[in-house]
Amino acid sequence: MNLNEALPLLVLGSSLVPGLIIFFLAETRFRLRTALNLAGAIIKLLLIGYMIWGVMDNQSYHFRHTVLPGLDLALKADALAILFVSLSGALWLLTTLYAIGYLEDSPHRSRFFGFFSLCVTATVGIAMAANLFTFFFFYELLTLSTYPLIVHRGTDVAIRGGNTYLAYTLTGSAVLLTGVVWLYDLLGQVDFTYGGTVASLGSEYDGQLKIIFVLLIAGLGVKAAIVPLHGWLPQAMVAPAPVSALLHAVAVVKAGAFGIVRVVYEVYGAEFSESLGVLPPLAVAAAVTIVWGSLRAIWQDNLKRRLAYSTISQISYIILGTAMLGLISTVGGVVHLVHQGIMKITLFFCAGNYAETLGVHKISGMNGAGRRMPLTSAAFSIAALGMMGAPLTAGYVSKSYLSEGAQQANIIWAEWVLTASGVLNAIYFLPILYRLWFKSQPPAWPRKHIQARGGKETAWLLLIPPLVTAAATLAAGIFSESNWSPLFWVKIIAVREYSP
Amino acid sequence: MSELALILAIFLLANLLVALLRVTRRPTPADRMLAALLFGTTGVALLLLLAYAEDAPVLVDIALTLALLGAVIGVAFVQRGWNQEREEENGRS
Amino acid sequence: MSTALLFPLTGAALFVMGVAGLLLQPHLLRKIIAFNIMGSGIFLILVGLGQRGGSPDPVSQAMVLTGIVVSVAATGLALALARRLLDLTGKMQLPVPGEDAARDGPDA
Amino acid sequence: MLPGTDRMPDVIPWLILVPLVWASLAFLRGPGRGGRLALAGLAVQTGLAVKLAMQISISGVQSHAVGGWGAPLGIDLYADGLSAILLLLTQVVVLLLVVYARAYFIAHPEGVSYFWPLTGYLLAAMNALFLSADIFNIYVTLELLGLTAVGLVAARGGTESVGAAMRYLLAGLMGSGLFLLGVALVYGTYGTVSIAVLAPLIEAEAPSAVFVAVGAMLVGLLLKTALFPFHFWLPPAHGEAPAPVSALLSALVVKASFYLILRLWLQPFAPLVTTAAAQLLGLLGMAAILWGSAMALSQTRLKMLIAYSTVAQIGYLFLLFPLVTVTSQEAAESALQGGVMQVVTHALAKAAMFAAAGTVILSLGRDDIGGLGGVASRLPVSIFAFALGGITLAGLPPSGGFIAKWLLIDGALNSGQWGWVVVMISGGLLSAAYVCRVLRRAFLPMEAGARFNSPARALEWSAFTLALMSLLLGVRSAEVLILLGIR
Amino acid sequence: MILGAILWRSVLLAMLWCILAEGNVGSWGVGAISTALALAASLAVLPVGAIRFSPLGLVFFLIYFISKSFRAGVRVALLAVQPRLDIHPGIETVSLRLPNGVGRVILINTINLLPGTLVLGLNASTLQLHVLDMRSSIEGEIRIAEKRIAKMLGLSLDQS
Amino acid sequence: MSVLALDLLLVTALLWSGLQSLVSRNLFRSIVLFIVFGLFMALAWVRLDAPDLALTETIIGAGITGALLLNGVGQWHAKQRNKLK
Amino acid sequence: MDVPELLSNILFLIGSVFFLAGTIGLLRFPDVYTRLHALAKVDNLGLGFTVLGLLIQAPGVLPALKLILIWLLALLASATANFLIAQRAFNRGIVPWDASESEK
Repeated sequence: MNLNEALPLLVLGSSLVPGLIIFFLAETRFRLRTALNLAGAIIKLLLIGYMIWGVMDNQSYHFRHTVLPGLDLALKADALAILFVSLSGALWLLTTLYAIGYLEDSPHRSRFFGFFSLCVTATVGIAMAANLFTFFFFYELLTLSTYPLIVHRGTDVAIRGGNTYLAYTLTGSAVLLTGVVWLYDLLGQVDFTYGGTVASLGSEYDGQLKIIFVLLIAGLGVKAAIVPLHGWLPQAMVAPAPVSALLHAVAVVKAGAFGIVRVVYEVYGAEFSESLGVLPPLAVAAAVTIVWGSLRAIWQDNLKRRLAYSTISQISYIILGTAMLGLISTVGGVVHLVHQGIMKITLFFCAGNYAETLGVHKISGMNGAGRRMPLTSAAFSIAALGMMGAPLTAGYVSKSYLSEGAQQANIIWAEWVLTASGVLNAIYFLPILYRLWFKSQPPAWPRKHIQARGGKETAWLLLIPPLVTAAATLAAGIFSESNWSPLFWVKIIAVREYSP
Repeated sequence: MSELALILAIFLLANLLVALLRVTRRPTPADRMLAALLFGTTGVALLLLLAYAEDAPVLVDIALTLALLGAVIGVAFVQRGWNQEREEENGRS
Repeated sequence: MSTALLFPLTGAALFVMGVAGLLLQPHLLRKIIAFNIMGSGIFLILVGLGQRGGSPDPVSQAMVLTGIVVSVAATGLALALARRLLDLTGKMQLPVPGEDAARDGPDA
Repeated sequence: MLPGTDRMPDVIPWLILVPLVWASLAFLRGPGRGGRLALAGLAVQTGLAVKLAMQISISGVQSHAVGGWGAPLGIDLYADGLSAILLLLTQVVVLLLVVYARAYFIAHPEGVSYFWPLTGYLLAAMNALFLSADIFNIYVTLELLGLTAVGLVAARGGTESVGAAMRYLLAGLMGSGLFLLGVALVYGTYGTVSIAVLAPLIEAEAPSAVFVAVGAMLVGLLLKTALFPFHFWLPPAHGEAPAPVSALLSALVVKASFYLILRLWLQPFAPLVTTAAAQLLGLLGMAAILWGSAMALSQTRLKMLIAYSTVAQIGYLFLLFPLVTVTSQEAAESALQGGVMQVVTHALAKAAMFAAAGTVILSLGRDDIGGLGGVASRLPVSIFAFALGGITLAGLPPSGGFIAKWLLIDGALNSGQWGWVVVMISGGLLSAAYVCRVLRRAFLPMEAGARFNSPARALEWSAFTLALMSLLLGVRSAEVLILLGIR
Repeated sequence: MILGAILWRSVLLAMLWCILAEGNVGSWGVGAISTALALAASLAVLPVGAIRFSPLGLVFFLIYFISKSFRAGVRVALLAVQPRLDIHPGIETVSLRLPNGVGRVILINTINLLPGTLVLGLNASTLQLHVLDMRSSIEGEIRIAEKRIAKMLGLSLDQS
Repeated sequence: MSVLALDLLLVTALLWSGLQSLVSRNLFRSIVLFIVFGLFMALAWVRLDAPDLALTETIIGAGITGALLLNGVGQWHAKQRNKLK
Repeated sequence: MDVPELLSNILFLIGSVFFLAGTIGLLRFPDVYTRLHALAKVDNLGLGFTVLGLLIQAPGVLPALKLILIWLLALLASATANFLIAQRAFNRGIVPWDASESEK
């Protein structure tokens, strides 16, 4: 096994191994646990960096293990995989830092960080999966490793939320599994390849392929929280803030969206999907989700709940972009995969800071928090503006590509949906910003969890991650045309998808 | 000619059956125990006749076993089994 | 009717009787008896069918010999358990789960 | 001379003799003794099973005539890939359970009684069953297996266990009686009991006695396997026994009769089986899944929940039959592989779950699911083992159960039987549901004033090893299936 | 003396085996073991010297026994097949003179085979009998039987 | 002809004793009849040219099983009596 | 048919007659004790005649002795069982049937 084969495994191992070790560490081994976590995250980033460099240099990284004849566990690092892997790697490091600060005194930290690492491993596996079987393998591993995180607090609400989560996701994956096995039955090994492999089957299979498509999308749609399969997401926000952050930005919902991207472009192929006539319904579903999620968000007073509904809406931007045939909409959709991640994780970090520092969980209690916690609130504001699609932010980039793509694909209603969603986003985010900055502080905050040290508004481990991601939000917007921006990378991917 | 022995064997079997039928129908457990006695003698005779009729000397051994067993079962019946409730024992035939 | 099928058919009848007894009789000793009758029925079928040609068949007889030994072992175990149950519950019946063990059954 | 060396290439009889020997030695040493003997014996047996598997994969099917006599009077032993898999599985599972049981009975000395010798005899019977080449020999081993299993269930001696053992015994006797009836009829028709000789003789236009025979054998084995309407004896027997015994029974003993159904269905009786019969078995399997899961969901006691889960999982195994009967070669092959994988992984997982449950009950001193709060933090390894077992039952990756489910679904799709796909999928979800019921209680905080004893490490880790094996089988199942291909 | 008795018994038992095996030479291995076991059992049950066995007495006893039992059989058979059931059963108590032991067992068995008598119970010195026909005397018969048995086993009768 | 008659009679005896031992309302009678059944089985083995089986059946089937059953019923009766007291 | 065979057939017949009588007695006699009389005496005699009939045909001395042994054994068995049953019945208080009583 040469290095090129081993690299995907090493990337997986960099989070898996620390995770497994952490499981069996005593609660009190705080330093060792932290060191392992950070070392794993940093090694992962370094390996990813090496891979990016290699991919640009036209190196290919493949790993293949035959489980059964005709059933391989295969990993590869192509451009799309790298995009998602780097997102998860980077955000894992930040979230780990954040979680260390966040969970300083809570019980069962070994368990938490163990599953946290497993969760990242699964996400990375999903990103690098080279065929549908591998994808499904890690997709389920993700489900299993996130469940203990959601129920981590052990309260009744947490456990109910966890059960709802499991009920939804397991049902979804059962449906997905049916589709996957069916496709394997028709095609043999279903590798992800540019332009897709399904088209070769011939037209007599069109009927079956449509059904399989529905099964696959329905299965993936549960995690991607497409209405009406989204019920678990608002309930799962009972998890600790770092978990919500990871769940909403990188791991679970993204895995679903990423899967849809893979299925549409690299299993069915964009053109073939279009000719099969399955894309318009998907686009409609995405549109409905966008509007519905935004509408529901407006009525939520609990900050994390509002963010959760916002996630439902935002994820479907990716799906909408994927479902509209055309290079530009693809770019818009896929780049939103990254941009939404950065922005949403910022928002959740901030929400966690408000809750942990001030004891504020509700939007109605956030009056004047901007003056009490200026840095956090600044980060929050940047991310919120990005969500609304304000210029100079990452959100602006993705949304403009999406609406341009809708024009190009000549889907007028999609443009209306995007506009309407922008308005709705403003309706549910602007009041928060208003409360943060322009309302006066209450006489006392509900409670103080974390002592501010050295005159800072909160513990520095809680402060750095949102600031970094907020900066990234701005950077991705301002330097979108540079060679290092996600946009540039996504353009490469999109070109490959359309000219296999 | 062993035809007669065979017919007599059938006759004994019929005898045995009728006797058993009657004995096991009686209400007192003491009567039921007569079944063991019946087999101890009639069964042995039956087997001996069969041994002669079928020219199978092995059956003589079986008859021997049966005779031995008749004693053992008889004792076992009396020692172990016969502990019926009182009301059953007052009946006479 | 030929003699050849007489014993196998009897065996079948005994088997059916045994199965019925095993299922329907509540008393454990009766169940054990029923099991033995069921076994005897099968043995009759085995040997009866085995020598339909007329000559005795050592293979089937060897099998039945084994079978008899096995069924005595089973009977012994069943009786041991039945007696244990008798000691524990005062009855020789299968305890109904959840029922008070000390309650008198219909055979009391 | 050690068995298994080159000077003694024939390992088959030793697989039966070794457990017999150590069981008898353990018996002579009296109640409660023999744990160490068992451990040594099983180490040897595991070696023998590995050796046999290697011999089979190198030079094909192995056979052995006891005492040098051939059929019809002698006893022929025979091992192919399927038997090798099950032999290996049995030795490995029992080896770990022996480690578990030694620790368990230190904490629970009143339950040990004749556990060790009975386990040894049970193993001898089971190994002989897997190696038997004629249906009468199978009957004898089946009966002995049943009797020793009953002895194990009854060992604890309370009203519940003895009652459960009695029920189990009667069901088992009924089952083996029916099987023997089938043997008698088959012998009467064809004049042989050897599977190899029977196989070419049996044709689709067999006399009606043969159909009766096959029916009787099938029903008898179903009774012993505890498929849905015949499952009544299983939950009390498996739920009331001490944890190592429950694990042994649920993981292996029911599999023995399932193995027989599979073997007879595929080999000698294949020309006789009909699609209707296969569909019926499938439907019963479906009913078992639904009923077993529903009952598992409503249990209040941990071990009863796991026992009902066994009822459901047995149903899952029977979904195999519609897929291998009168379907394409490819579909049948895939389904068979899936079914065998399910047998193997379920055995490992269920042993792990019962073992973990035993540890939990030992530590808490109680058996109700409501009292499990705090276990997740007090016994992380056990709960982890339980959860990993649950993952296998639910057929989620990366477990071996996932591969099994994949193959079964593949077989179902390949033969165009969509309905069974739905059943399999729902079966997995239902298992997830009842496993989750336990886990969610385990994650709750500990009740105030609850008692807790720390268990021995061997208890926790042997269960964990079993669970881990069931999990890792998911990525290393090719080896198992290659072995299965040798017939 | 003791050795002689053991020898006698061994020979008898060996002969018994010989009868059972019908002279089959091949079975002598098993036969030797069985004989030894039976000898041990007989020594345990019936210690040497408890009785003085008289072969001539045995012959007389057998003749007596067979003739009596033949008569008994015929008589009861006749009673059974008579059109009118002519029986007058009742219970009678008879004193017993044989000492405790083998003798009594043989006596009881003999009485059971005598015409019209059946032992119901016995204690130290009396015997309770069920008699098929109360009209005939039974005590004389018992006395004769006792005498024969005593002679065969070399026992002395209690002269009370 | 007479062979058939013997067999028929034997079969009748088997069926009768088997059935009676199953349905008899009195447990003791059941066991007596079961032992009787075992002895008839021995006769049946004789008729089927299986003297080994006949021997085994008398010793094991009727003898040992019968003694075990009697032992069981004895204990049962003892228990019943204790209960009545 | 030669003489010994004829003789043994006659003896068989006599034996059977006794068996029949025993059965009749068993059916007709009024209580346990009287039935025991019938069984113990008549059937043993029947067996005796059967054995006698076989003795005539016996192939040698040893088989003949074996037959006698069987008869003695059967005799012993039935006498012992007879006694035990009667004793037990009497101890348990089963009152013998009385002709005078039943005539009233």
